[in-house]
This record gives sequence, C-alpha cells and structure tokens, in this order.
Amino acid sequence: KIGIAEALTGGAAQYGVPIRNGFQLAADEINAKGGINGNKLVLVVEDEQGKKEEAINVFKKLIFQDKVLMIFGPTLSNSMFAAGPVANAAKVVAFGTSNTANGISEMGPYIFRNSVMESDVLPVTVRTAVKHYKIKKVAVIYGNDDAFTKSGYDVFKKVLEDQKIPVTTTETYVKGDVDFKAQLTKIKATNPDAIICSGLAEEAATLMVQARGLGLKAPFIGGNGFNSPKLFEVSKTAGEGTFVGSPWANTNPTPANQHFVAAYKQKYGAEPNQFAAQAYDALTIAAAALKSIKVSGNVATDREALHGALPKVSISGATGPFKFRQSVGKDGKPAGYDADQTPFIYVIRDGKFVLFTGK
Amino acid sequence: MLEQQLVNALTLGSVYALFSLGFTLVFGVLEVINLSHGAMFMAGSFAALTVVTRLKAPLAVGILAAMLVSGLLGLAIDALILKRLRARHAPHLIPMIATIGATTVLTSAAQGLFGVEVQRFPDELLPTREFIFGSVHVRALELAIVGIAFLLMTTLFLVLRHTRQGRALRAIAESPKAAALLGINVEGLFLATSFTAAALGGVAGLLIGLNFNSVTPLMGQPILHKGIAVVILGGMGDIRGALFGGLFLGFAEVLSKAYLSSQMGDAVAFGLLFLILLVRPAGLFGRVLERKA
Amino acid sequence: MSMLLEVQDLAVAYGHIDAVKGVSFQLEEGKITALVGANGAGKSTTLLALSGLLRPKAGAVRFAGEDITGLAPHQIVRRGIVQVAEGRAILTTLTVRENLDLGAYTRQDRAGVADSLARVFHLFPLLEERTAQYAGNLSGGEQQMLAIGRALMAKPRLLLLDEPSMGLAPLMVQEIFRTLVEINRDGLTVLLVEQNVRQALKISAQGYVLETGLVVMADTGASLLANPKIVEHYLGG
Amino acid sequence: MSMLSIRGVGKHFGGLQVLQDVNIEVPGGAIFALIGPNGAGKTTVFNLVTGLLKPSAGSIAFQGQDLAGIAPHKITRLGIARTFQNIRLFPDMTLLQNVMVGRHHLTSYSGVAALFALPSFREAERRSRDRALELLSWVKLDHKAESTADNLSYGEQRKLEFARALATEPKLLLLDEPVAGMNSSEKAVLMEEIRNIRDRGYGVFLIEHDMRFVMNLCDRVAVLNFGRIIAEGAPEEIRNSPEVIEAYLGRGDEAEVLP
Amino acid sequence: MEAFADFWATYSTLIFTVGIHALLALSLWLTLSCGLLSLANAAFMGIGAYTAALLTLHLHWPFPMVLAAGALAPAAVALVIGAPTLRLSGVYLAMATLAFGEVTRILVLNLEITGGPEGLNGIPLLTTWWHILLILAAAGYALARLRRSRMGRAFEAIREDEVAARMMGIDVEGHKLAAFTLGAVLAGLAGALNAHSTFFISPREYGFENAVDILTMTILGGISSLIGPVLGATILTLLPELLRFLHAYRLAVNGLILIAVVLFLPTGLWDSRRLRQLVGAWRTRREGKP
Ligand SMILES: Nc1ncnc2c1ncn2[C@@H]1O[C@H](COP(=O)(O)OP(=O)(O)OP(=O)(O)O)[C@@H](O)[C@H]1O
Ligand SMILES: Nc1ncnc2c1ncn2[C@@H]1O[C@H](COP(=O)(O)OP(=O)(O)OP(=O)(O)O)[C@@H](O)[C@H]1O
Ligand SMILES: [Mg+2]
Ligand SMILES: [Mg+2]
Repeated sequence: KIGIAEALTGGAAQYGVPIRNGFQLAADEINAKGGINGNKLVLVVEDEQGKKEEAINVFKKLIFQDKVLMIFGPTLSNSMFAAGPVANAAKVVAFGTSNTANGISEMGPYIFRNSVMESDVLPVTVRTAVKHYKIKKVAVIYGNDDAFTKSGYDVFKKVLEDQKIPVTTTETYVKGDVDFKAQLTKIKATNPDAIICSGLAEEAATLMVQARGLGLKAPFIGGNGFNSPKLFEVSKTAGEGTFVGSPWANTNPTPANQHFVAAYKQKYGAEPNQFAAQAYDALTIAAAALKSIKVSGNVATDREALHGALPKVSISGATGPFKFRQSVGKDGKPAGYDADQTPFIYVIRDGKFVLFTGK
Repeated sequence: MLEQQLVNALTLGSVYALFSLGFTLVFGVLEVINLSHGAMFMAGSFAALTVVTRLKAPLAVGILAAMLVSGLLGLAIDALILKRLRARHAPHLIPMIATIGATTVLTSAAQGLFGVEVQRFPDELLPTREFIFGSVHVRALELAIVGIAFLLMTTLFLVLRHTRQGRALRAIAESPKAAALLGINVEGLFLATSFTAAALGGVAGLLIGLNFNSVTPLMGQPILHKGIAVVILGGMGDIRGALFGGLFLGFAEVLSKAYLSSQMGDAVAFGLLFLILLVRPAGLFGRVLERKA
Repeated sequence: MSMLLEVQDLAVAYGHIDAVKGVSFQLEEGKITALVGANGAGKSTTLLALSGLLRPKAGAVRFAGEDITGLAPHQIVRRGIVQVAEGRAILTTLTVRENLDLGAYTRQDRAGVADSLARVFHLFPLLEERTAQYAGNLSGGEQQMLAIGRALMAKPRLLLLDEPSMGLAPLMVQEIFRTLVEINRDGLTVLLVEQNVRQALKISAQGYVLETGLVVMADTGASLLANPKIVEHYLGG
Repeated sequence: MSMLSIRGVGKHFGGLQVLQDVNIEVPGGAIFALIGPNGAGKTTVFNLVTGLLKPSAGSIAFQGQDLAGIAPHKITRLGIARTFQNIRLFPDMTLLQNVMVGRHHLTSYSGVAALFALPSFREAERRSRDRALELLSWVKLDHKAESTADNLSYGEQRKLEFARALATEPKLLLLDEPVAGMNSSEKAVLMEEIRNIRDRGYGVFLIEHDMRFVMNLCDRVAVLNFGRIIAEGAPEEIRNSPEVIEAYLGRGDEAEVLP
Repeated sequence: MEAFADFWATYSTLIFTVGIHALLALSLWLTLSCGLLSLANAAFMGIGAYTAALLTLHLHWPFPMVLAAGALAPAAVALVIGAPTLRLSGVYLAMATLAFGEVTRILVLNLEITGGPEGLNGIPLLTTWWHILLILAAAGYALARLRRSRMGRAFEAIREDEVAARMMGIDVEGHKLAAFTLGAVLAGLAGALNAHSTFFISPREYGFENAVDILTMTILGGISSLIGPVLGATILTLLPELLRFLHAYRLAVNGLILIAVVLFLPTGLWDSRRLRQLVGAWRTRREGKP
C-alpha cells in the first residue's frame, strides 16, 4: 500500500496529473505481472492542491490513517518543504519525483527524490551550447515567483559565473504571465548570442513564439522545465536550435523509454512528459526495493525495512540508469537521497528533441 | 526599443481593458464585484475552442459560441443566484462570495470536461499576418485586439450615454428603487446586463486565448486581480475608466519592466495605483458622492 | 361616480413587524384624495405597496377594474400608477433633462412626450433653465419640482404623492399645492400623503386618517377639516 | 454675549458662490432660527460651524474660541451638536446604542477596565445607559429602545436623531429642519422640548421651513437669501418685512401658513 | 485511546489550521467592524510569519518573544500605511490595501533574507494546540469586551455613518487606525503561529487569493457577532477535508455548498438578529398553546 500525494486540482494540477498517470501506469504494469512477491500494489491517491497545509494534511492522513508504506509526492517543492518534516518525523519515506529545489533532501534521512538536480545537468548543457554556438554573452529570463524556476535560475547563475560568461540582462516573469514582450524587447536590445531560460514548458513555448515575433533570433538554452513535448505544440518551429539537458526525452531510443512512451500514449491518449517519466521510474525503484524486503505486516518495521532497502536500488528505467546519492543535512549529518544520473544533451531539430552528438 | 515597448504596452493595456469592460459593467449596474468574470472569460475560450475543433466550424462561429455560452452562463448565475440574493436584500459582499462559489464550480467543471492541461487552437485558424514597421513588430491579432477593445468601449459608452436603455441602466446604477418607480423593468435589465457583461467577457477570453494560443481552466485567474485593479483605478462602473485604467496598467507594467526591472513590474504598477488612489480616492473617473448633510 | 382604485384589506409587513394591518379605501376618478396620519402610521408603506415595491401580505388592489395585486413595479407603472416617493428619489448623477426623459420611459408616443415636456416646463419654468444640470446639484425645492415633473412625464392616470411639501420653503409649498390643484383640474387622479394636513384636506375631495396601520376615519375633506378630533390631533388646535 | 459668532463668512464650491459675507451672532440661552428659500445656503452654514466644511473667508468662534482648524469631533466636544436635514442615523444599531454613541466622549474608563469589566467600567456604562434611556423617553421612543433604527418611520427617525444630539450634552444645539415630516401634535411636543432645553440655559440654533413653528418658538430669526443675510430680528419684524415676504414667505395663502 | 492518538496525529495540523484561520477571520472582523474593507490582512499575516520565522531561525529568540514580535511588526507597518490609506472608503480602500499586499508580496519574493520564492524552510515546530487555543480565546474575549465598550460602539457607528459619528465627538481617523492596527496584530499572530506549525512559509501564501479567502470566511460566517467569523473559518477549513471522499468532484461540491449557504443564509451562517427572531417566534408559539 503506497500513498500518492499530488496536486490534482488547482494551478499545480498541470504537473500533478501527469505524475499521477505515471504512477498509475507503473502500478498497473507491476500488478499485471503478478505484483511484488505475490502482493498487489495498492495506490492511495490524494489531492494536495499544491497548498502546503493540504500537503501536510494529506501526508498525515496517509501515514496515520491509511498506514501506507511510503509516500510519493508532493508535486511542488514548496509543499515538500512543509510535508517532508512530517514524514521524516514519522519515519516514513517521502519520495519526491518533481521537487528540484535546493535543500529538499537536506531535511532528513527519510526524504528521497529521483528528480534530477539542475546542478548536475546545467553545467554540461551550458558548456555544450556555448561551444556549439560560440556564445560570448547571454541574456537570462526566469520565473521569479516559483521555487522550481527560481532554483533553476540560481544554478544557471552560478554556472555562468563559473564559466565566466557575461550576462547582458536578467529578466523575470511571474506564474500565469502570458505576455513576455516587454522583457523580450529589452533582451533584444541587448543583442545576446543566446537566451538562457529557466521556466516551464508552457511558458517557454510562449516565450519562444513571442521572441520570434519580435524578430529576436538568438537560440534558447533551457533547464529541466523545457523537457516536455508540450514545448512543440505551441512553439512549432520557434524553438529550433534550443539546447536542453536532461536524463529523459520522449525521443530517447532506449527500449525502456520507448516502452514507457508507447504505453503511456496508449493508456492516456497523450504524450508523456518528464514528470510522468520520473513518476513511472520512481515506482519502479520503489518496487525494486520492496522486492528485496520481506513484508512482515507490521507497518513500522516494514516502513523501516523499505527505508533501508531504497538507497541500494539501482535500475535502468525510462530516464536511463539510476541510483541514489546521499546528501548532507544542515546539521552536517547524512540526510536524504538525491538522484545520481548522467544527463544527456538534446537539441531541438524539426520540432523534436534530438540527442546532441557534437555536430 | 521604445517604440516596440509602447506597442507592447498598448496591446497589453487593451487586453486588460477588454477584460475589464464586462467586469466594470456588472460592477456599475449590479454593484457586485463579480469574481466569476474570470470564469466567463475562460468559458468563452473553451466554447470557441470546442466549436472550432470538434465541429470544425469557422472562427466567426467560434466567436458567436463564445458570446452565447459565456452570456448564458452569466445569465444563469444572475437568475439562479444573484437575483435571489437581491430579493433577500443580502448585505454587501455576500453576492461576491456567491460568485467565488460559482467560479469554483465552473473551473472544476472545465477541468473535468477538458482536463487540466493547456489546450490550443488549430494552427490553420490563427491569423499569422505580421506587420513590421522599422524595428517594430506587430501581429494582426494584436491589432485586432486593440481595435476591438476600442470599438467595444466606444459602442458601449455611446449606448449608455445616449439611448433609452442606457439612461435606464444609469438610473438603476444609482437607485434600483427609484428606477422601478419610473417603470423600468429593473430585474429584466439586471439580467440583460449580466448576459452582456458575461458575453463581453467571453469574447475577451477568446481573443486573448487566441493571441497567446493557450486555453486552460484557470486562465481567468491571473488576469482577475489585474481586472479589479483596472476597474477600481478607472472608477467603478465607468466605461472610460476601464479603457484608461487598462491602458494605464499596461503602460505602467511594460515601461517599468523595460526601464526599471522586470522583477518590479507588478510592484511598480500596484505601487502607482496605490499612489493614484491616495490622490484620487474614487479612481480616475469616479466622483466622490458625499451625501449632503 | 367611478372608482379608479379600490384597495381591499391591504396588509403589509416588514419581516415580523406589521406596518399596515388591513386598510381599505377607494379613489374616485379625477379627484384628489388625502391620506393623513401620525408618524409611523403606515402611509408610506401603503403607497410603496400600491406601487409594487413592497409585496402585500394580504388584501387586493384593483385598478380600473383590473386586479393588480402583486404585479412588479414596472408593470404597475405601465398601467398608469406613478409615485413621487418620500425623499424624492431623484437620480442625482443624471441631468435634469435625463431625469425627465426617464419619466417617460414607458411611453412610445414621441409627440405626446414632447407635449408633456412642454407642459412640465410650463408648470415649472425653473426646470427649463436647468435642463443640463446634474439633478444632485439642485436645491431641495428644485428637486421636489423635478420629482413631480418627472412623474407627470409618464402621463399617469393616478399620481401617488408622498409628502411633496416636506422641507420646502413656504413660498414653494404654496407653489406645489397650486400646481396640484392645477394638474388635478386637467383630470388627473391624485392620492396625497401629507403632514401639512390643513392644506391637504383643503384641496382634497375625500380624506382617510390612518393610525397604526388601520384606517380610523374616512370622510370628505371639508368635514374632516371641521372634525374636532382632527383639529386636535393633526391641526394643532 | 453671543455664544456663536459667525463673522464675514464666505463659501464657494468651485465657481459657485454659496455664501457671501455672512454675519450671525447666536446668543446663548435663546432659540435662534435661520430661514430662507431652498438652496439659500442654510445647511452650508451648519456644515461650516461643525467643521465639516472649511470657510473660504471669514471666521467662526464658539464661546470666544476660534474654530478654524479644529477637527469636527473636537468641535462636538466643545459643546456643539447637530442633527441632519437628511437624517443620518446608525441604521443597524439599536435606538439605545444610537444614543449611547452620542455619549462617547462623556463615558471614560481605561482599556483595562473595559477588558476586565471592572467596576469603573460598569458604573460608567450604566450611567451612560440610564441617561440614554432617559433621553429616549423624552422623545417617547423608549419602548423601542432595543429595536434597530432602520425600523423607524421618518418622523420617529427625526426624534431619535434629536435624542442622539442631546446625548452629547451640548451647549449649543444645531437643528436642521427638526420638524420636517412631523405632524402638528408631534411638532408641539418637540416645540415644548426645545423650549425646555433653552430654559436650561442651552443655546438652540435651528433651520426650519415651518413658519408656525419658527414664529411661535424663536427668540430671534435671521433670513438668508442667495447666500446673503437679508434680514435679522424678532419674529414679528421678520414676518412683516416686505423683502422677506417677497423672497421667502410669499403673499398667497398667508393665512394658511401663518397662525 | 489509540484511536484518539491516531486521530490527533492525522488531524492535528487541520485543527491548528482551523484555529489560525479563526484568528484571521477575527482580525478581519475587527477591521470590518469599523467599516474598513481591508485586503491587507493576508499581507499582515505574511509580515508576522516572516518576522517570527526569521527571529527563530537566525536569532533563536524564545517563542513567546517571537510571537510578540510577529504581532508587533505588522502593527507597526499598519500604523505607517494606515494614516494615508484609511481616507479611502469601500472598494477603493480594498484596492489600496490589495495594492499594498501585492507590493509587499513582490518585495518578499525578491529579497535575499526571505528566501525569495523558495521561502523559508526548516522552521521548527513550536506551536502547540494550547498556544492557539489560548491566543484564540484571549482574542475572542478581548473582542467581546471591546464590542461592549465605547470603542466598539464607536467602531460600529463609524461603519454605519462616518459623518454622523464625527458629529458625535468620535475621532474617526484615530479609531480607524486603531481598528486597522489591532487587526494587523491579530493577523500577525496568526502568521507567526502558522509559520511555526507548518515548517515552511513562502510568499505565495499571502497573496490576493488568501486575502479573499479570509474575507470569505468572515463574511460567510456572518459579521453580526464574533461567533460568525469563527464558525465561517471552521467550516470553510474543514469542508474540503470532509469532502475528500468525493475526489474529483470535491471542489465543485465545495463551490456548490458555498453558493447554497449564501442563498439560504444571506446574512451569513450566524446572524444574531435572525436567531433572536427565531427564538422569539418559537417562544411566542410555545406560549400561544400552553
Ligand atoms: N424598512 C422598514 N423595516 C422595518 N420596519 C419599517 C420599515 N419602514 C417602516 N417601518 C415601520 O413601519 C411602520 C410604518 O412606517 P411608514 O414609513 O409607512 O410610516 P408613515 O406613516 O409614512 O410615517 P411618516 O409620517 O413618519 O413618514 C413604522 O412603525 C415603522 O417603524
Ligand atoms: N458640496 C457641494 N458642492 C456643490 N454645490 C453645493 C454643495 N453643497 C451645497 N451646494 C449648493 O449650495 C447651495 C446651498 O445649499 P444648502 O444645502 O446650504 O441649501 P439650504 O439653504 O440648506 O437649502 P434647503 O432649504 O433646500 O435645504 C445649493 O445651491 C447647493 O446646490
Ligand atoms: Mg412616510
Ligand atoms: Mg438645507
């Protein structure tokens, strides 16, 4: 019995719903194969609305009432900051699949995530793009009222400092904005070689279209958030030449991924995105851990056993080879676990992510 | 760069003005802060989208569908909820809370019907003409939005100022009781206003959905409090106020993003609004109606 | 003798408070009828109920033979019952001219409306000078003229007046009463609620006295004026 | 000595000159009436005295103290109370509460006393309530003390406003058309009440269109026409002044208007 | 006993939230009782929350002092912005306070010390049930006393008619500022308590939606007495949780209930006048047939 706490209504539902779908898909597949050591997986899905109080309430309900073995979620980093300590105190694993903010896993040893840390990905992305486009200076734009895009920006900023690339201007927008022309006009006036953007696919796509509409031709370099086929629905060809680094892309040809993409499309009639892929993999990881332990029926001991088994798991899923890496808490003690994955660099060609091979 | 920014400000301002038009109408006539106006906006977009994608109807039919569906929703909210609250002399702000409830219901319904993800209009429908004047780029759709915003404003303004119904509406706005004694069908005009305002909201939603090619159940929310700002800045219920308030907010936002810092765009816009209210306590066009002692 | 309006056992309540507890009276066509009584007797309440702004709890109102109980205000106005309410109900944010135009809201005959306007300007020349002014800027007396003029614009068959002389200077009070007599002479039926009881009864054919929601006396205007009880209570000796 | 002196006061709203060089001396312990046609500027005079408006010219002094720049609530505390032509009650409050509000500055106790309902608080509140009930009984509204003010008829509302103004224990009472909408027996009651007030040494300054009331009650009358004082004197003088008759009283049915 | 332990473990945060929302609703009730439609209370809550959290995290102040600071900081801000703003009335005041709230939120979003959009995390759990109960009870008692004092009457008079209140010798500006500031104190307390019961705070919790939520709780509960806001806060906080079994339809049903309440109880859930009338009617009926 596993708890799923994701935002299924409200503004964050755009992410929460695909994540839920990813879990559901993985669970159905596992159960269709006879479950884990003969036990079927039961998902207890709750809506946390992307609000911190709701996330805490849902966590508590899952832990104390439904007595689940572990919890996946919540959707937003902000909610994890509120709900994580609850799980940690109750000695229940909280496994985030979409929380990228700094400091998540530092909250305690029961906090896990398989969402890639931007700090692992972006240096490579930037270096590759700079080399390819012979970039001398860049402009930056990011969403500044959202923990996800802001922490992406923080990493970009550090990377740019480390690689000594001058920034012509730094612009921001807020969630729900649809008109970025003011910022883009300003960016255009500074004439950068590329635009670095930490944003979600929806906003990024609109940004690209509006940039081209204003005659701004510099290529984009994006973070994690770009990684969704949604990007092309709007941007069409406006995103050509964009560099994105990620362990996952819908076009990644590994069999595990192609199976996932096909199965997802068949079940939900839509293209999966990275959030769904990470959720799918996360459940696969948990299943691997569960397989390695003996379920005793006592919730507390089973939870502890699961907690012990999880860090040892290493799989190769839709997002490629995966293992955990332990982080260090604020107090200097070993804390939770982050993903340890090698990113790939993709470039957008003809409205598709193409693995960048140096050409 | 300045020319382009001015054009950007004009289009953004027109978007705000267009949204606020119906909002301010309801505000002025029914004295209700109708927080479901964002939902009307959303409903218009979805109605047009459905007609256009499912029935393969041309865009013009989509516009009609947007007006009709939003208008009827607005009518329903008025007839089923607001009308009863008026009859019961519900205190101030209670109708506003009812419209919050209506919004929740409508957005949930939209999420159930259409899913939570962003929907798009089919490409072939999007007018893609673009005009380039020197360094200034404008899309045809943006010009259309500016044009329609000004056109609707002017029409509505003239109707209110110079027709029998317009006079009646202004009478109701001041005192429904006095209006009733003049033989004005107050309830009928309330319903008509709700319909018109919602239909205007629907058209605004459609145009803006088209412009940014993004339709979601929650698309009405971010613009809602900008809309409130516009309406109050302009002066409650004043059509000119909606236009000038919208343009003001558009310009304040764009220019502060362009010349100060984009982090502070909204802060500057709201800060200015705060200052303006201190100087003009009833908005740009509002008059303080102090009861005579 | 034909009755234009017949009120049968009309009762009106505000929530649990019974303000009018079953009054009956008739208005004779072409005559002025006065309704007098102490503060809180229920006079204004009665008028508001006749106009449909308050829903009667019980009773029936027949106008020109038709049952109009419970109709909406605008339907009642369309039948020709027009009220000048307590406090005048002037639309202050509209101009004088717009107020007058709205008075004729229910009418379609352009020529007739123009006629009525000319007549109102003839009765109140002051209004003609002020057509473009916001009604809210008029002085109290001017507002009262506007209210009456606006009611006449609807070309009513029955005019209901709630304390038209309140707050007016003596000169103006005389003016208003003179006007009332004049428009009545042209055939308009009037129901007049007044605290200026002496003058009201003097110009009225018939009078009713209301006390705590009930009709306690009904007679011709002249006999009521002579009635010692009335003299004591309402005319101040 | 006069209680209130208005000297050379002018007032304009934008381009509209409403008052011009108005001089009025209102004596203490007397009833003083200000009459004049509608729109002459009478209410404006009250608004200036109570500090709701600032004069464009001239000065106003109360008991020798210049009122310029003094906030309206402080003017009330100096001892000037008023009623409004358009009645401004607190409609959702009970009659008793309406009157008790008038005793705001006369009821004093510390925040701590209120927080813990100390005897000083209870004593002050009780006194305030008793006085309020007494005032309500003066205007014969004590039986409705616990109902809310919006349930009153027009005339009853006027009486409540009168009681509320008295609750501030004023030295000078400004009444703007106190008997408008009242019938004659009620007028008589109020007239008696106002006389009593005068006899207790209070000053009364009133605006009224009811000539019977004014002529029977007042010690002195001033007439305002188009923003200027055109006459001042004892009631008889005013009644017979041709200028006043022309501008205000009218000749027509004189017998009906005057007693 | 174990059932209770489980129940408490599951729902303690929910109950805390009820208490904190009740406090917020009371804070808005106070400002509304003086006729001020303020949308700044969410921002005041935020200022209280951030002040308190920063003091705990960086200076390790003791909790009671942290609470006091969380109450006083927004009060100081209220005093400063109150003087120019409170001249506005009705929706215009609402707008100005909303603008203030937005500017505050954006500042917090862009400051280093507040952690920007990522907010502050790792705030220790210091709020206990009795803190909330004690403060709520104290606030309720103080407001109940205030209502019966000259200050409460003055607030009410100002709400009904400002000019008339002025003519009664009431210092309108002073009282408005007092109501606004005291409201900020309560909102700040609520913020400080909230910060120390949810481990984490971020700017998005104090924006427009939250201001409207507080308003909804207060108005829906009914502002004719103190019970109304508390009741409104309780019901609106519990309702989503009670409806959890409806899954996808939860929010829609929540909205429908909101509409239904407003339609059938247009003066709010708790209207003392209506209750008095009901009791009165019931008594007369009982006495009618002995
Ligand atoms: N809106 C109201 N709500 C409740 N009760 C009311 C309301 N209006 C009037 N009443 C009550 O109804 C009764 C009749 O009031 P009404 O206004 O009809 O009296 P009236 O005869 O016109 O008196 P006046 O001469 O003072 O205008 C009064 O007792 C009054 O208290
Ligand atoms: N705030 C204002 N703005 C513009 N004009 C005003 C204002 N207040 C009053 N006036 C004008 O000043 C003049 C005098 O008004 P005031 O109310 O003092 O008259 P009044 O003598 O009390 O008349 P009434 O007997 O009808 O009450 C009127 O013409 C009025 O329209
Ligand atoms: Mg009356
Ligand atoms: Mg006056």
